[in-house]
Amino acid sequence: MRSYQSRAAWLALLACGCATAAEPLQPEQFTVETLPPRSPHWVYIVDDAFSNEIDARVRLFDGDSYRHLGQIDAGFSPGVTLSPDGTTAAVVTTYFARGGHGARTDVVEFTATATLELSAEIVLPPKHAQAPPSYFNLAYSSDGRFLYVAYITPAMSFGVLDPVNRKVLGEIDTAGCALVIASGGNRVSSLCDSGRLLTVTLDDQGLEASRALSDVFFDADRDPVFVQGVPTDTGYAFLSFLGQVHEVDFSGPQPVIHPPWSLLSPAEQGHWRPGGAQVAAIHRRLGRLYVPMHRGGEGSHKAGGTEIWVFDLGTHRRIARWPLKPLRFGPAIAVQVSQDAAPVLFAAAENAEVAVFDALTGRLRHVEKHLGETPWFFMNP
Amino acid sequence: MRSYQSRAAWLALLACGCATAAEPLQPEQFTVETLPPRSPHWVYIVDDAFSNEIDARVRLFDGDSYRHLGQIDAGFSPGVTLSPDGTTAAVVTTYFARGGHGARTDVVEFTATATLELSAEIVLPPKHAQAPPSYFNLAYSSDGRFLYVAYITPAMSFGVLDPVNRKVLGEIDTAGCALVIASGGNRVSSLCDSGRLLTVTLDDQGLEASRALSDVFFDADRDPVFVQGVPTDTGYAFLSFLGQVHEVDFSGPQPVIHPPWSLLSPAEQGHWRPGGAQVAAIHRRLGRLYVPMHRGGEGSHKAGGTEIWVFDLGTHRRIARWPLKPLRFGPAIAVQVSQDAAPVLFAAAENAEVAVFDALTGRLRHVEKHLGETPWFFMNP
Amino acid sequence: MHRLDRLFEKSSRSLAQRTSRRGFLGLLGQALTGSLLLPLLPIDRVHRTAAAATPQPAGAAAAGGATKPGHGAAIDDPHSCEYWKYCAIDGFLCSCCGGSSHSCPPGTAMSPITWIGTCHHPGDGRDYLVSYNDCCGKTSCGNCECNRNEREKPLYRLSRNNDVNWCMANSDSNYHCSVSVILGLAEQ
Amino acid sequence: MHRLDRLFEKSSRSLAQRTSRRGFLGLLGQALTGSLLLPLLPIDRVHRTAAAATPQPAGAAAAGGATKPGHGAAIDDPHSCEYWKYCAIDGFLCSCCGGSSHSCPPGTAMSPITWIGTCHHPGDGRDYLVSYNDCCGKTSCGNCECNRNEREKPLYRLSRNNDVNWCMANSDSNYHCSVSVILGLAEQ
Repeated sequence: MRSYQSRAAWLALLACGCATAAEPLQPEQFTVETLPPRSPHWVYIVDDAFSNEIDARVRLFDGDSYRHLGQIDAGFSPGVTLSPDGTTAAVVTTYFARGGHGARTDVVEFTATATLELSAEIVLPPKHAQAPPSYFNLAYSSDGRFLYVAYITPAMSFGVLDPVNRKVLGEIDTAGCALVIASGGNRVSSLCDSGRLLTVTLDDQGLEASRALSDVFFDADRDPVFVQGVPTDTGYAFLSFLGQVHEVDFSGPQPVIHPPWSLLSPAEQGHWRPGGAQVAAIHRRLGRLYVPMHRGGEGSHKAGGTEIWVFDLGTHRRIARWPLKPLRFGPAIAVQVSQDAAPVLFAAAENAEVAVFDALTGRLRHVEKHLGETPWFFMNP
Repeated sequence: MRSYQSRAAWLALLACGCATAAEPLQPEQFTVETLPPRSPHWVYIVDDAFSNEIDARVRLFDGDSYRHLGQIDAGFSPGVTLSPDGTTAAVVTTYFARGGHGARTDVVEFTATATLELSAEIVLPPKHAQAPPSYFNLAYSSDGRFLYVAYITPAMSFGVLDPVNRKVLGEIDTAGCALVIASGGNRVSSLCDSGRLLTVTLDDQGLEASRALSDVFFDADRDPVFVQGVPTDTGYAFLSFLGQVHEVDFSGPQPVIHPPWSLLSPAEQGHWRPGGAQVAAIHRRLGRLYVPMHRGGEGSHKAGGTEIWVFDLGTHRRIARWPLKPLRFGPAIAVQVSQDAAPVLFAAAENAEVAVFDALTGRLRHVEKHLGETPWFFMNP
Repeated sequence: MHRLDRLFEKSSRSLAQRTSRRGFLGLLGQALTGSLLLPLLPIDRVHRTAAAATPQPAGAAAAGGATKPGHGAAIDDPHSCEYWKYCAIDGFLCSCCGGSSHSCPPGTAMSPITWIGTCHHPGDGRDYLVSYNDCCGKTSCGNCECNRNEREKPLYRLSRNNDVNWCMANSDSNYHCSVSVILGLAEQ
Repeated sequence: MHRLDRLFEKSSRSLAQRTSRRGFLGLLGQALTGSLLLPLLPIDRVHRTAAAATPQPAGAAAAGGATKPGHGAAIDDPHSCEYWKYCAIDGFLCSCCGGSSHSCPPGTAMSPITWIGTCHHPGDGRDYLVSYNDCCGKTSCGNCECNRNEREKPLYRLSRNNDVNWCMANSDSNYHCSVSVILGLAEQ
């Protein structure tokens, strides 16, 4: 980095008190930056840029240096995912022929994560679910052979894509069940209003081979689950509005739903709730669950957390409670945790501040002001 | 407005202390709002939305009610103008095939000012000048027959369009002179680095009939003029960085350049300067010139004014000086004045606040917070 | 109107898959009675959620423009996020964008599909069924962002969800702002 | 490189209309000496403006991200708007967008055309000729907005103007952020 060389040169000059140095600065060579090897402390931040919603973007941010590393354009109301091998970021989005108006084109764009260069696109039927970011708007099969896109027209279905040969293979109706929860090489589950999971199994051509409904595991009237599932070792955990945790094992041919447990003691029930846009994060190896919690009631399920509560996934016991107000941060509407042995916890506030914590101790390391405009979703590299 | 009816109903209820009214509220009928007859106190605000530059828009704002009346999409780095009869707003802009990237399409879009509905478009060569808004990025001939678009590729030229038949008629090279200052039915002048005006006269087909250069009237090295000319009765006034006022009469076959006069007394020279994005406004009938002024030096020509100075165009005397800091507003980077007998002065600050003043007394009437993101240019209706 | 017809057909078909025909037609009839220009409602199970409303907007977020949370008369001010009818709105208030609480700004188009809320009107103590429609076809208004979620449900109950772009099926489908339209009294 | 060739041709032609060939080739030679990957410079009259610089950034505007105006070491901090090389920059600092003071962020492309400034380096008391290039092909970075205008000129002197989109001639011509590249010592 030449800038550091020149800084050193200047400091040397200041030290000697010379008015004019013997050697002038050399001409600089213009370059395009390359990314360093990826770090577990990087994070992809989906910034919906809600006040300029056609101009969403994914920001790559380093939780150690607190520097922006780069950006991927993301159009209008995008879904974002990474390929299983981490080499490709896929964005499903909508573009209008004339910026903020005109004919709609839906497209999946592929960007090489090593260079942040666009590599390919697949044009879709204009059906992609224009909904807030989650893991389930767009998802790869575990072998990277299929890419699934959630559709809402408002009828619900999903598209099956071949990302290697850049083709749309087909569309599968989900009978009113929402989003794409990918598992294995050929399974897609969706969340149903009936409180069940619909699981469609595909054949080798990406066509429907079979479908099955799970048992009812939540009640959409009394205590709906957030669609923002959180990756676990074997599947996803779904939190409910009232603080139940439904862990679902997606590693077998059909999802296995574990008995729910509660984030709340009997005394806390009815007072504290989870909420926000990305409602929890899990460190899979440590078995720790991080949840922004707030005092609220009916209708507060998108309110951010005034505290972050930390749970042990094995014992279901709360092991820490980190109030954010004393740190002059928050409420926290989105959280993510890195998956390494010295993990950092990222949290976003409604005012677009992003905090970086030591995920083991809760110590606040840094607050980045204005990390985009509406940072609603974090993804690990 | 049903909302006022329901407010009245509720107030009546509160007054009588009833818990439940006899008659429930009636179902509402969904409508699309129509604009009231236009008011001289309306203003079109060009909001470049610089942090989301593909999403610029023109906001229509009422300087009496302080309400937003509507919006026109404006794409990337737009030029905006109104047809001579006021019925049409024209926007020249760039759209990219994929939101923030992809193939560039330049287009002029026409919107009916009475309904704010798009009525037509003309696709251009991808050459429109992607520069800050001014009166000279896009301009109609006085009879509305031609529409001129400033081109920069970086070679400078302009396009001649037929807005009635929606065609591009041709392109005229301006030999390094910039922008389109329209006058009469068939003349386009441009500002040259040599300190002259180039004036191209068109024939009936919109082709070049002749061209002429004016005398030198400014020195681009020592004291360049801002390209943000201000409409006068007979043409435009161009302010210079150091505060000279060059009034140019464009009503004849060739521009007539009046001897310059100074905004500054000898004691003020070298201390105070005009600056900003829209550097002055003129009330044509009253002959008043409003200029945001700041204390600055080399490089401060885009700094906003900490005071607004008011001049009499007939006597060239300063008749008022309105400091903005005591009003907790500013610095002002753009100004406009309505052209009626009870005029209001609009001023925009860098933080996107817009102030509305009584243009006769300087009394602050209102400050609108967050009027868009980067309100850089005001146009009267 | 061809497009509306097609939409209606599509909505009807997809709804038939997951709700009783009676529920859908019942609501449709109710809405038709109340409104001449009727938003099409891909709604099921609205009868379930007509419970008593909590008047305070828990977790309401407000930003920009004329929105003044905490203002005394805010609950009766259509330019405020706390206006009673906005109990499940999410987006920019059209009343701050050139429209009103129930009319779209000039040059935009109403979304024929919509989500539904039930709001308590403190003025008369009644609960009203409210249709939240998006106004479409211009880029984001950006004024008076307001996010309230009383009885709002996740995406899998789409008719009660305010997260999705309800302009999705318009020919010009960009989202500009949101309105609230009284459909009638909520069933008690 | 075909596009670069065409641009070069176009620039040469348009420049020939308004500046002496000697001036242009002189600068070109100077720049070629200093830099392997050379931005194409549609510049005239640079020799006129190599006057002594005023070190304080009059009228500098700074917003967002890591920009900290008024910071003591800011004049030597490439993440600050007050960095000495940024004396005529207008836009988002690429150093806050994944690039550095003189390199574009990953996945963007340099603009081959550019504007030129002359900045005083307080470290050695010398004036340097600086090329401000835009990085292109992604949507606005939005971080560290910085607007400084020492010796900046209006649009009719394009080679010294920082208002125009210098990505205009790129195949992917959206503006992302701006860099500053030392070309060499300014002629005294």
